Amino acid sequence: MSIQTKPLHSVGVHMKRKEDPRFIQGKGHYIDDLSFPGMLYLSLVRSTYPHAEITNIDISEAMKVPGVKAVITGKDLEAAGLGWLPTFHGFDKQMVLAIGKVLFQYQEVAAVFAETRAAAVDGAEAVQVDYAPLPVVADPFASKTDKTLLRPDRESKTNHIFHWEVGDKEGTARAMASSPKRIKQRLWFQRCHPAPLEPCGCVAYFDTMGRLQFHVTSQAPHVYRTALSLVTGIPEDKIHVMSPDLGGGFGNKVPVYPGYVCAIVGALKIGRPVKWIETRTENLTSTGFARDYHMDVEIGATADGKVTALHVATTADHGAFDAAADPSKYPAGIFGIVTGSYSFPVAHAEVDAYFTNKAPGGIAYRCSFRVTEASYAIERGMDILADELGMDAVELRKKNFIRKDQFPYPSALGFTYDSGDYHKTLDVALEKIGYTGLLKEQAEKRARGELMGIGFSTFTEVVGAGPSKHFDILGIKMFDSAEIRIHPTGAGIVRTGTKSQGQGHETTWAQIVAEELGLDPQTIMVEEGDTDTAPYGLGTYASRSTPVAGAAITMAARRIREKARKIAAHLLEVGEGDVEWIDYKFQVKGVPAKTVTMKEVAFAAYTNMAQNEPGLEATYYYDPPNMTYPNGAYVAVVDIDRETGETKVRRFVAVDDCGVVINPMIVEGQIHGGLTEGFAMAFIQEIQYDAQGNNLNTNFTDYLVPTSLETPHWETGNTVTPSPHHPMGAKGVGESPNVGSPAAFVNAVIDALSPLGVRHLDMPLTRDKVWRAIRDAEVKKKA
Amino acid sequence: MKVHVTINGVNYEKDVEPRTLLAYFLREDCGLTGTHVGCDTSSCGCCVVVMDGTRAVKSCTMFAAQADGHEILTVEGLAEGGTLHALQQGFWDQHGLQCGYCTPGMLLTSYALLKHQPNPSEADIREGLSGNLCRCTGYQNIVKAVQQAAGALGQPVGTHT
Amino acid sequence: MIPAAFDYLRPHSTDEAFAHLQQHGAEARVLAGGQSLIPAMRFRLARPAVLIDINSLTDLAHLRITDHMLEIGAIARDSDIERAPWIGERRWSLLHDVSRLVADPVVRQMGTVVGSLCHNDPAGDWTAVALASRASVVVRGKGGIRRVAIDDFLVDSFATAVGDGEMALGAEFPVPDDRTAGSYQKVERKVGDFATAAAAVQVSLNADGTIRTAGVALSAAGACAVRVNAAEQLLTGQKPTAELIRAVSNAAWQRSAPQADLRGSVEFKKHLAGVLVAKGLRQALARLGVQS
Amino acid sequence: MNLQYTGEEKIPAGLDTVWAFVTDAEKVGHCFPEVVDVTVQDPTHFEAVVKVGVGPVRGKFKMKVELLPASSKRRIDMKISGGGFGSAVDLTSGADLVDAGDGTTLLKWSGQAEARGPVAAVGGRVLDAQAQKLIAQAFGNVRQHLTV
Repeated sequence: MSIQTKPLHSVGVHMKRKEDPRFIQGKGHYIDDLSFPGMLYLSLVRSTYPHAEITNIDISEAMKVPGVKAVITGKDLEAAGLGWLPTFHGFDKQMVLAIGKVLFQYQEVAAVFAETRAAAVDGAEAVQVDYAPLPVVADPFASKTDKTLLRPDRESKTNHIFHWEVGDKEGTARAMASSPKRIKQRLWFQRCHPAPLEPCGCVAYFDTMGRLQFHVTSQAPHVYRTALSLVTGIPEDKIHVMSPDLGGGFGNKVPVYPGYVCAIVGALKIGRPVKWIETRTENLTSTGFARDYHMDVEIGATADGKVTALHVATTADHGAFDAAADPSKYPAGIFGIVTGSYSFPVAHAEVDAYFTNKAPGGIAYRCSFRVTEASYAIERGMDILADELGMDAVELRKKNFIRKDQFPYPSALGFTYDSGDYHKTLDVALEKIGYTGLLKEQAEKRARGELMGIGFSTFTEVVGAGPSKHFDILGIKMFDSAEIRIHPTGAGIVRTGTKSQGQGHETTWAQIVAEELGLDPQTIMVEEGDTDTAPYGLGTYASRSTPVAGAAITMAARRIREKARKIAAHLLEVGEGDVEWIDYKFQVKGVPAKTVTMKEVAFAAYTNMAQNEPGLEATYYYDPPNMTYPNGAYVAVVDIDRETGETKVRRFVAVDDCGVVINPMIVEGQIHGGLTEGFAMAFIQEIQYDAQGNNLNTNFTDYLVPTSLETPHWETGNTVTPSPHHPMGAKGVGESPNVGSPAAFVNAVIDALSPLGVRHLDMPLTRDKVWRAIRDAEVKKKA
Repeated sequence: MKVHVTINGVNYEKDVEPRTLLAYFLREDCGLTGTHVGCDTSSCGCCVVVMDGTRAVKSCTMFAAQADGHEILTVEGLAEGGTLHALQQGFWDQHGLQCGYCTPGMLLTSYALLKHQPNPSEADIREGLSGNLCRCTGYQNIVKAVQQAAGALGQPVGTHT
Repeated sequence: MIPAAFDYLRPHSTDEAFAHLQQHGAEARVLAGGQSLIPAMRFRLARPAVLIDINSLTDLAHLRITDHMLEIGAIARDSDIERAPWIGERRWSLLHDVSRLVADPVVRQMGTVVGSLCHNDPAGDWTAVALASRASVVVRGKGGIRRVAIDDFLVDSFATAVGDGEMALGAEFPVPDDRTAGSYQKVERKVGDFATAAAAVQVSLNADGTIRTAGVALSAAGACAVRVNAAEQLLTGQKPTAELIRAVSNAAWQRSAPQADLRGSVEFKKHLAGVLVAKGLRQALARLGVQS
Repeated sequence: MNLQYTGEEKIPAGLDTVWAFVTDAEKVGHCFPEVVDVTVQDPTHFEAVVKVGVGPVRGKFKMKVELLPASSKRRIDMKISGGGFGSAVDLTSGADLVDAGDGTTLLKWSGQAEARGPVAAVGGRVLDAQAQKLIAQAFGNVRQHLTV
């Protein structure tokens, strides 16, 4: 459809964001902006040891600090039945404040409530905790031996949390054994942290009616309400959760953290509002890490490069508690997408998770539950296979892509891919980057000994969790919802169970409603995050907002349209069957001159509705029939300085296919941001622990977020293969660039180093690491 | 101790503890919550304000007492008479923000940058903003936003070279 | 994080500041730019009982070039150097380079050169530059004002010749002659990071193209920034050649005794010391029109 | 982070004199540099408060010390755990005493420090310098005490 025939079109439009005026004027409302009369501040005492018995906690000095009102410890909470908090994954629990022992460095040990922010910190500093150190388990491979049992509180006396597997084990082994070509490589996707610029925080108080008013940085406010009710025993109607503007989330703001529980307990105990705001150090050391998967990837292929089998065995480091916010039936998330964009006849994937003395987490960091790890595994694996076969990485990919005519495609690991045109998407990327020219340049440079690399990632994601038959969190099915009310003047409000953290829902949702109802998106208000007003939803993460809530909005709008049709029929004085929706108006069939607009219908819905039910509202709970499968073709071009090990990303082309695009400006912005995070993980970002269990990256001087100077210039493009089952054909995009790009960067660096015989390096590809690889290769060559 | 600070043209006189950081003074004592705090190490730049008209400073790495007798410009003071500042307009037009948390700091750093370099190149902007972190945008649209603002601000007085 | 409580004093003359320092001794810290001190205070690693804010001492804000000296007052900001009208002159190229690589562009608008020298971080930038420039620091103590050559000023990690109750009033960098150029080479993980390795190089040529004087120093190469004496000796009186640069680079590698940390291994940092000195030397010479 | 140091002191006193000194909690306690207070609990356990001052890091550091003498080998080990600044530092130090003839004794020491919390993360480089000094000076002071 062209613009001429769609005068009111809203979808596909580069519309400026409706939320921006408040943000650019400093009028956003973030958690720490909230203040209530009599509000106290909470500061947490944290463990200096990664594994130790707590022999004594002395709060007497803290209580003497001016302004300190109360100090609580794990024992106090245990006595109140609040010692432990169930994790979202549902199969484990975590200490709110340490009871008996600490299991990771920076674990919450005591909570200090005081009149001012400074007094709370003074108080926390004055709490004296004595520890008796215990042996530290700092890596999952050491954990396997069960030499030191970390969680004696659990029924099963082992550090092994779970074994999960999917696919045909024997079939894969057989196919692998008979494959003429095989590669096997261990890949470690290092521990990372989402580190949104706004840390986590909350303000809790009980109002005059005894109702908990809980303002919290939450990507999933409804789930919080239910979880809090289950943990505290407060009836769910007595809990009001409000998630204000969020300064980024990226998965960090999905789990419920001990600080939140402490704030609520403090508010109850002292009878005053309590605010808790994480410091950056607390954010990086105790809340929601991501990744930390050690993946043994094995691919079988024919001599001419047709893949025959895939096997991936993963050792996962889950830290001290299994706090991965995964759907109940998916302890390893949706790792089964590891067959990627390729037609594997048979595959087998398995994950074994272990406890260690590290912070809990395993959250989906800008990623649909372990899809980033899976994508990285297969995209690195394909490059290693290409190297083994002596085949061009592009040719190998094209040879094994799922073809356009194979969709809907049943994957070897049980997914039904909805749609895609992988060959086309890759061709667009090759054209944009000028692949032929680059190959020529690379050959010339190699002849001169220069290190230039071209790296690809042609990934497929699985997002939009998810169909109720498979997906739930704490038993709650992963549907999402929308409620739309159209007011008499044709303005309206849409409320959803999702929660924007910068994705621009206030704009995108208004565009969907406007598109479906022929209204002005500027007059459609979007409200999220308030559990008293929004319909129940599972929240925003795992790229599920557009696939699930976006669909719910579309369906709710269509319900309104159906109701409006009745009123339109009344206004047009024809039968309902004679009214059709054309060009964003109701029209008498075959009579283009006889029309009414939705605005007119809206007014009539309140003033002249005849025998129809007054009002113009609808609610829709959308249970997606399938996941969506966004995909893309990314190409990175790098130059490496032999002397300093520095990698310069000279170009990066990202061609994404996320189905129908609602707001291209927002989609492009999401891609820029996700690529930047992928770049960070590939080159500089990691949470490291030393052998003694000390966290080494505790603030932004060592957990490195790239600046405008290091960040490459991004070139974007897209192809559109609509999702056949989504009402608008959209697939979701927020996470694609973060999922797809790490492999492209690493593949480019390894391609650059391949003439030296380097086959693999784990992320992050620091200068030191790259330089060492070059030097070792040179030493080896001389020897 | 007493401090007098002129913020966005308004005089504030407050009694504070010496250890009060300027960022918290602005946010909690003066109610100007547009200035944000994102780290403890002077790394993120969410807290940047402009001091005495041309100097961008990280207000979390400065005590309120140090602002005594000085003029501070915060994000709340950028728009004039209901008209957005060219930088605010640029950030809006170019999609230079997503979650908005880094935006006030980005705006104020850019403000000082344009005072010293009215016609910055892309490289100048990328360098000038490298003390401010953004986790959402990948900076590309922020650069465009500053370029737009530089163009808009430069127009009435002709071209700078 | 919030610093521990302290008493705040804001003197309006150096005499007053000095009197405060005399009174409070080791309990007091001088607050200039505060860009290292305040973060340390926020983590409560630093908890001075008294903070003496010298930012009102406008007579220490100068950036002045006399016949022989560039005088940098104690509260002159890094950005003042970065934006100085003369910073584009070839002779100041070492200062030009470093003034764009210290910390980040916002921190530079508050941070000071003298504060950075007094902090004496082993991976600081100005310390190496001061060594290569043969700068000195003006210190006021009980016995009056004294000038301390930078080599004597840098005592140990985070320790300088400024004793308790004393204060640094400024730094003095000799004005290089016309046939001088320098270069500051820094490898950092990202903007705002301390150096993984860094090299400061400054050379002055004789009319015949031989090197009259040379300054070569390294940062992140020991307890504090170090002068590479051997490199300076190798260069002095010589015509620059590829072999000479190789020898100088090797001397830098030898001299570097870094600590391994998250920025890199000892091996890598040592390697970089050699690479960066060679790069810096080549760039300084190129700035003088000498290809090597 | 984990840091290791070694060194030696030549002491103008006989092996037995030195041994008696280094196994006396009270005496060892007062050998720590900048020591403010020593509280002896029993012959092998004491607490010491030392003043720390490196660059911007200044304050008092409380340390618990355990002496582990092995008289047959003439080796003394020391376990020191300290706290302050919201951090913890564990030091282990050992010294072998060797008769160097002429009534002198060679004290060969080694030390290892492990820091946790903000001290390690933020002040690692500060701490390194400090821990090394603390141990080196403590043994230096042993020599000094026995020289007078």
